[in-house]
Formats: sequence, C-alpha cells, structure tokens
Amino acid sequence: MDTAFFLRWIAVVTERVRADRDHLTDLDRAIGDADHGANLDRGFTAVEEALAAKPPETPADVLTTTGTTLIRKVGGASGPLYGTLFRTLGRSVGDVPEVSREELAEAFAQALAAVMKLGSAQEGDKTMIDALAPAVQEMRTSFDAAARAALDGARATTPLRARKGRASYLGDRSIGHQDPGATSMALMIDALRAA
Amino acid sequence: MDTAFFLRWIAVVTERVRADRDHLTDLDRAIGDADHGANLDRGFTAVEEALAAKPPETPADVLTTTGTTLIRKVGGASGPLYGTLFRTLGRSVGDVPEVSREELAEAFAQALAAVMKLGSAQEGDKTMIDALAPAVQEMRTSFDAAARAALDGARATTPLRARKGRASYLGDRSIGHQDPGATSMALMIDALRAA
Amino acid sequence: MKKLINAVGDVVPDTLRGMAAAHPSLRVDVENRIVLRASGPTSGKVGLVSGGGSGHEPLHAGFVGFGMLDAACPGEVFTSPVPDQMIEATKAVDGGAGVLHIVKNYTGDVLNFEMAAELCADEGARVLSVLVDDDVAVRDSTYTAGRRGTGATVFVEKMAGALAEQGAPLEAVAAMARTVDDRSRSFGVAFSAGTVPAAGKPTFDLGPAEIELGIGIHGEPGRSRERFREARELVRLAMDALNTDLPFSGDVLVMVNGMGATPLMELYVAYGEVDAYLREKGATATRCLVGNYVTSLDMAGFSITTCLLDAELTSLWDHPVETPGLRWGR
Amino acid sequence: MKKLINAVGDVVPDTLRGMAAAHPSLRVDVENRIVLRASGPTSGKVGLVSGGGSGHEPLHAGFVGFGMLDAACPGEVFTSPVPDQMIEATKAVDGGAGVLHIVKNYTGDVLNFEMAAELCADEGARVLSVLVDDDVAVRDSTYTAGRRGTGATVFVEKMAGALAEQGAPLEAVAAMARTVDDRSRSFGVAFSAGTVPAAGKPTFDLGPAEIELGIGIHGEPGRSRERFREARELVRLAMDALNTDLPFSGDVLVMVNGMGATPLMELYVAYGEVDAYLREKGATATRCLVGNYVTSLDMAGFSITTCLLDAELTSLWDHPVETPGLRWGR
Ligand SMILES: Nc1ncnc2c1ncn2[C@@H]1O[C@H](COP(=O)(O)OP(=O)(O)O)[C@@H](O)[C@H]1O
Ligand SMILES: Nc1ncnc2c1ncn2[C@@H]1O[C@H](COP(=O)(O)OP(=O)(O)O)[C@@H](O)[C@H]1O
Ligand SMILES: [Mg+2]
Ligand SMILES: [Mg+2]
Ligand SMILES: [Mg+2]
Ligand SMILES: [Mg+2]
Repeated sequence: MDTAFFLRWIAVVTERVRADRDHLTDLDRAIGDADHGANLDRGFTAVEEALAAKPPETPADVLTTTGTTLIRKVGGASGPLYGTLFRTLGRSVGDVPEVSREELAEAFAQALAAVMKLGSAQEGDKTMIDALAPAVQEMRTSFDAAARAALDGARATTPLRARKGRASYLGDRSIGHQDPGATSMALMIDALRAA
Repeated sequence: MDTAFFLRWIAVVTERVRADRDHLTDLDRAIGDADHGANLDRGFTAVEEALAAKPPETPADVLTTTGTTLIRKVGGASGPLYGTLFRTLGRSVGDVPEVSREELAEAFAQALAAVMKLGSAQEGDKTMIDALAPAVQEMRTSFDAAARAALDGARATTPLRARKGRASYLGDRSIGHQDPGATSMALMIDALRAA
Repeated sequence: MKKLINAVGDVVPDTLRGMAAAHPSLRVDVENRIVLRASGPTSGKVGLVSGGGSGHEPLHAGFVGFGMLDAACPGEVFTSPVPDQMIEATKAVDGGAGVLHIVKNYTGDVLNFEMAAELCADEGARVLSVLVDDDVAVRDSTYTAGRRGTGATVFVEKMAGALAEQGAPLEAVAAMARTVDDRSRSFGVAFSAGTVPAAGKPTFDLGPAEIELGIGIHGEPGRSRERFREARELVRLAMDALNTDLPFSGDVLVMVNGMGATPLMELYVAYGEVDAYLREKGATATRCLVGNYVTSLDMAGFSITTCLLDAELTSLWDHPVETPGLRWGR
Repeated sequence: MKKLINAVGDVVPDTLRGMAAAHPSLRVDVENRIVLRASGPTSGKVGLVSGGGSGHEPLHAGFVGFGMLDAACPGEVFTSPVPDQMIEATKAVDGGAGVLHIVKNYTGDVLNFEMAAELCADEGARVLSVLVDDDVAVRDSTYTAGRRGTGATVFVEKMAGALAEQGAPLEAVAAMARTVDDRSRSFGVAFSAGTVPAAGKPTFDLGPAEIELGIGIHGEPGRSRERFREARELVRLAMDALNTDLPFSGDVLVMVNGMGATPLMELYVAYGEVDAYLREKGATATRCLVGNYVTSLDMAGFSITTCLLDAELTSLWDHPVETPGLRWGR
C-alpha cells in the first residue's frame, strides 16, 4: 500500500465522517455532550486542508500529518486519542514508500497500545478501544475481517456500562446506547476496505 | 344602604375577583404583564382581613378601609386607581349610617373624576374608565342599568387601541383584546346588584 | 412550570431573605420589603430611592450600596411596589439633604411613587422625582403612557449615585439623573417570554423562528413579531432604532443586557456587533457592561442601552461603586 | 434554535471578538483562541493558565486578570481546547517563576493539557498541573473517569491566583490549588438542557415535571431523572450530598451558581435555603457568590459549590481581584 492508498483512506474517512456527522453527534447526545460528530468533522476537514496544502510523500507522512492535525484541531477526548492513533501508525510504518498489510497490522497493534496507555482504558470500558482492539486482532487476516470485527465491537458497546470518558458519569444510564467513539472507530477501520 | 350592604358588596367583589382571578390575569397576559388577577386578589384578600380585624361602623368606614388597603397592598397601576376610587367614594358619602342610591351615584361621579385625574385617562383610552364612566351615567337609574352599562363598556374596549397603561406600548397590537381593568371594573359594579 | 422557588406566593420574601443572607452590606426588611444599606443613612448626603416590580434582579436591590442607591423597594413580580414601602424607605435614607426618587416610567410605578412623594412631602420631607424613560420602541406621545423605563435605570442610578456620594445637593443630583436619562436610549428583543410564577405560564408564545421586537421588561409583547435573524442583523436593527432617535457620536457607554435566559457567550457576540456598529458611525464605545443587569425573569433575549458620555459622565461612571450587582474601585 | 449568534461555526471567535472589544484589560488572540492579561506576564510571578470548552462563560476567559488567571484557552463549545493553545498561553504568561495549569477533570481536558505540559517541559518550561474534581454526583473510583471539575474551578482560580499574585513559588501555588480543590464540593441540578449551537437541539429533553440530578456542565444528563420539587427540597438534596461527602463545619464559602437560564431571583431563593441548611449543621456561610459563574449555555438549573474555609483561605478569597467576571478591592 503506497502513499496514494493512505491518502484515499483518509479521504474516505473524511467523507464518511461528514456524512455521519449528525449520527455521531446524536450518539454523543445520548451519553455525552453532543459534539463527537462536530469534533471529528472539524478535525478531518483540517486534515484534508493540511494534506492538500503540503502533499505528503510517504505513507508515514500521511499518517503523521493526520495525527498531528487531529491533535491540533479536534480537542475533546477524541482529539488526543485519534491523534495519537494516527501518529503512532505513522511512526510505526517508518520512512518507506510502501507498507504491507502485515506491517500495517503491526503498526495498528502499537497504535492500540498507545491509545490504551494514553486514555488508560481497557476493552469493555465502552470506548473506541472496543472497536479498535478486535479489529487489530483481525487485521492480519484481512481488512474485511477487521472491519467486521470493529463493527461488531462497536455494536457490542450498547449493553455496556461506561467506565471511561464522559459517558462514565452516567453510571447505569450509559447502558443501552452505542458508544460514539467506538462507532467512529469502526467507520475508520471499515474505510480501509474502500481505500 | 347601610354598613352591612357595603360589607356585602365588598365581600361579593372579593369572592368574584377570586373566582375570576385567572381570567383577569389571562386578559392581562394578552396586552399587559399577566398580573391583574393576582394583583386584585391579593388586594381584596387584604381588604377582607382588614375589615375583619376592625369591623367598620359606617359605610364610609368600609369604603375608606377598602381604598386604603388597596393602595397599601396592590401596587401596579390598578392599586392606586382602585384605591382612589374607593377612598373617594368613602370621602363623598360622608360620616352617615345610611346612603341613598342618589348619594352613592354622586359619590361615584366624584370617584370617576378622581380616578380620571390620577391616571389622566379619558373614555376611549381602553382602561377601567371605559366601564366606570358609562356606569356612573346609569347609576341614578338603577344598579341593573349601571351594571349593564359597565359590562357593555368593558366589552366595547375590545376594538380600541390602548392609549394609557401598559397596553399602550403595544400600539395597534392592543386592538382585539378586552381590557383587564375595564373587565374588573364591570365586575365590581355588577356586584352592587348582588349586595 | 419548573422554578427554583418554594410557594408561588413566597417568591419575593424568599428572594429578600436570600439577599439578606448573601449580602451583609444590605439591611433587608423582609416583611416591609425594603432594602437599605446596612451602614444606615449618610448624613448630609442626598438619599437615592428606587423600586419597581420584582423579577428584574439585580435591579434594583442589587444596586443598593456605596456609590449607587440608598434604598430599593421591590414589589411583587412585575408589579410596582406600594406607597408604604417608598415612604418607609424615604424616611430611612434621609440624611438631611433630601431624597431623590428614581422612577421607571410605568403607570403603576409613577402613580405609586407619586402618592408616596406627596405623603412624604406632607410630613415635611424634601423629595424630588425623576422619571426614567429610555425605551425607543414606544413612541412618546399623548397617545401612549410615554416611553418605558428600562436599561437606562442602571446608568441613572450609577451616575446620580456617584454625584450624591460626592456631596452634591438634591437639585444637582436630580438634574444629573435627568441628564443621564436624556442621553440614554434602549431597545429590547425577545426570543421567548418569561413565566410569572403566579401566572404559571409564559406571558406570550413564540414560534421556533419568531421573535418579538421592542419589548419591555415585564413580559409584555413587543411592538411587532418578526422572523428570527442572526446576531449581526438583530443588533443592527436595535442600533438603528437608537441611532435614529438620538444619533451616536463621541464616547458612548453601552450595556448589552441579557433578559435572564441568554448565555453570556451570546451577549458577547452581540457586544462585538455593537462595537463594530458604533465604529461605523464614528462613535466609540468607551465604557460598557455585558451581562444580566435588568432582567425579565427567564425571558430569552437581550436589550441594548446606550448613553452619550461627556467627561463628567465618564468620571461619574468610573467613580467607585460597591453593590451586589456592580462593583469597582473598592 | 434561536440563538444570538451569527454563523454556528463562528460562535467562539465572535465571542472572543466581543470580549476583546468589551475588556481593554484583556489581550485576546482571536485566531489562536488565547485570552491574556493586556499587561503581559508579571515578572517573577507564577503564571496561571486554565481552559476548557466554551459555553461556560464567564469561566474561564472572564477570570483572566489581576488576582486570578494569566491566560485562558477557550475550546469549541463544550469541547476541550487543543494543546497548541495551551502551549502558546504557557509561553506567553511565563514570568520566570513557572506556570500552573488548572485543569478540570474531564478526559478531554486532561489529555490535551497533559500533551501540552509535556511539550512545554520538553522546551524547558517549568509547568505543574492541578486537577479540579469537585462534583460529588460522580463516584470517584476506578470505574469512572473520576469526579468532574465544575464550580470549584472558580474557587481554585481565585485563591491560587491570589497566592500567585502575592509572589508565592510554583509549588506553593500548586499546593494551594490542591487544598482548595480538596476542601470543595459541588452538586448540580438541571430543569432543562442547553442547546449546543452546532447540534441545534437540546442535549436532552425533560418533561414538564422532570429534573436531572447530578448534572455536569456540558449538557450531559445527570445520574438520575426525578420529579420536580420546591427549592427547599432541591437545596436540601444537594446539600445532603455535599455534607455526606465532606461534612460542613466552621466557615464555608458558598457559590449558588446559575447554569445560564435561571433568574437571579431564584438563585437568591436557593441561597436563602443554603444559608439555613448550614446554620442547621452548625456551620456558617461567611463568604458567597450568587449568580452565573460556571454556566452550561442556556441550561436552566443551578449548582451549589462549597469550600471549607480557614483563615488563610478566607484572606486569599478576600484578596483584591480585577477580572471581567469577578472584581473587588480595586
Ligand atoms: N479514556 C478513554 N479512552 C479511550 N477512548 C475514550 C476515552 N474517553 C473517551 N473516549 C472516547 O471518546 C469518545 C467521545 O469523544 P468526543 O465526544 O469527541 O469527546 P468529549 O467526550 O471530550 O466530548 C467516547 O465515545 C469514547 O469512545
Ligand atoms: N392611566 C390609567 N388610567 C386608568 N386606568 C388605567 C390606567 N393605566 C392602566 N389602567 C388600568 O389598569 C389595568 C391594569 O392593571 P394591573 O395589571 O393591575 O396593573 P399593571 O399594568 O401595573 O400591571 C389596565 O387594564 C387598565 O384598565
Ligand atoms: Mg463529546
Ligand atoms: Mg398588569
Ligand atoms: Mg404589573
Ligand atoms: Mg466535548
């Protein structure tokens, strides 16, 4: 997978975030503060501009610019978390023109660890980790399998009681709602298939 | 008409103000500030207490206590206006045990003048004067005639454009609503028939 | 109706009890509904008394203190107080230099203060009254009760209060109050009506894209109902109305006032537009207040009040003030 | 949605433009979203930086000035600011004595401030952080993100700000901030949700007799939905929650805070009940704030924050402060 692939991936994510913006915000209205869709849309719009302003030359360039821009523009919980995800992916794939699926899978494993460390969240805490962790497991098999795992993981957050982030303030009232961050994470993994 | 008559009159007014409280407030909501019913109810409740606390000995006593209490307790535009009405009635009938309908009619004429002077309102300004003035005209004929004239006068305020009081701020938007003060004034005149 | 109150009939005394507990600088007579400075009347100083319906907090009780009022008389919600309150207050603040009644122009306030002033004069007190009538939404003519008193009340109380604190005689304080009123204009816009506790429902209903232009502070509807617009346009509309009535020039004191349920954030957005408008007209906002000063219960909306300043007015505005609602310089 | 704004996307810069115009004491970098004292960094003084989502005005930008913050970093509405803002602010206020970050405990605020502090430290700046986490509605355990930071932020910013102004070193200022947080507790109640401009509708819907207990300041629902009650009961409920967590005794600083759409009148009614409750427990409200200090857009409701005072804290509270949102002593 070359630079163009990663650019397409980010483009698809940007487009889908824009399309799902209100849906993500609605999910966040139920158990958060009604801004997750707006946050990501603002972030990826800035990413789009950053990538257009200075066309990246390597896959790592795409990923690092994406991560740094998200950190600089999103704010909220998801900004540093998604920012760290993409920056770690960038750092892991290294300064090469092409990345294999195995290499990307390894980079995702490192990114998962970084995000879990930053947010000190575990699987089952009803966060984006619940979509990311199962996807990382399947990434070596295929993007299709990873996407399915992420979507299943996101859906499986519904019955959970949140233990991290804003939703945790709700206690038992967080039960019965799908986590917005897990939902957007599944969207991102799923976008790999369309890239 | 003796002291008991005037006590009955005030008692009927008190009772009807209480019953019509929300209606009067609703009229005031449309073209005022939604307190006319509350104002009069508060006032006549205080009048009831004042009359019970120190039973009056003459008609003038009933009327003056009523007027003074209204001034002390109602506030708003209607407090000083109704207060002045009853105080002027009291002053006019004088220190006698019985008052004839002619004497009361004369007292009402003086009260009308006092209220018009205080509020510098004319007939047709869409105020309580529009019920009081025609009633005063008919008072010498009969209470029935006076009551009819007051009710007609109150109803006739609906198409008028207010020129005094809060409703005047609305300009043309005051048209189409019956004036709350004219409505309560008609209620008071009408109560003479039941006293 | 979800209001943070106990019984509907206890709103005013409960509010006064809360104010008394919160502000040791005030002496609050809950039963007679009079709010005074705890320090008592200042000998040789003109006493300033104002009052009006409750529901406009911090006006008036929140402006009792050094450099502003000596007493406030709060009536029932949106209902003028009664003469007894004003008479007691006038007696309590008379430091020998006479007392000024600052009266917002509403029939009820005017009539009740008039009765009180007459009775005080009968008892030998020296009382002058000034009417505040700054609301340009009401045409001042023989066909209305005259312009309403709204936001300029804060300016009048502040600047007349400063002059009184500096030892000026009653006539001079009254003249200054009139000058401030003459130079001040207001215009208000409502996005939703407030709810009078005793009435239990909003004083008017607005659709999701409707607003009321030219509202007062008692929940009465405005002069016209129009479609909702963005802040820039609404501010321009209000400022045009003020500017038509009394063209802006030189230094201007501006208050962007929330009616009770408008976030401070939005008031700042509006203030930015006011500032830009004045620049366009070659005037300068040299002093301002942005916040909730003359409210109308939980009405959403705002009002803009302006006052054309000169050096004297500016220095009276800057004079120290120490009240629950306005404080600087000490 | 009727909001006094221009475009939904311009709310934060428009607010900052308005603040800049209104307060010459502030230097506002609208583009980078940083609010500083116009006077620049005070040499030898510890710099205080705070920040968080917008929509809580006057928090935080309204507390920049003598005796409180040196800088505020406003994020999007209800969204934590980004590290760039905090890094710039930290550089701008560093007077050589180090910088304290005052961070409300929300995952977003914590993560973004953490990243900023690391990057500042990399560049050689001396930065300490304190977390404000006063909201007793959230159980502080490994199963939550910990207690939220709400009303106590005002107390922390005020008292740590006073100590910094007096020339105390960074460690002492940080320790004081932690002490104030340790002694402070909050509880909030919503009558209606606010509307985030970008979302266009309220964050939750409540029936005519429903309230949310234990809300935060971001429009998130509370811990439970209950039936509406009178002020006395609601205050008792909130005060019981505070008292259970940290029993009241001695002198208490109290803030009765409106969430944005609650009339001041009602906040005074509530304050009266708070004062009575404390007396019952043998404690005394010796200092207080009643008004809108930590708002949640146009949410209707209130929060109560208390802090157990001692002589030192009282004197830090009384220390002069001159900010748009809080001012006394100068
Ligand atoms: N500690 C955490 N670790 C991992 N993910 C988290 C954590 N806290 C929150 N999240 C994720 O962030 C999402 C919320 O993001 P967003 O709404 O953009 O930020 P905020 O909560 O600051 O408003 C949640 O749905 C959750 O998936
Ligand atoms: N200048 C006036 N002269 C006579 N009646 C008046 C005048 N102004 C107002 N009113 C009467 O008072 C009524 C309103 O009374 P009320 O609602 O109790 O007082 P407020 O207007 O102060 O709220 C009006 O409906 C009108 O009939
Ligand atoms: Mg969110
Ligand atoms: Mg009325
Ligand atoms: Mg009234
Ligand atoms: Mg957020």
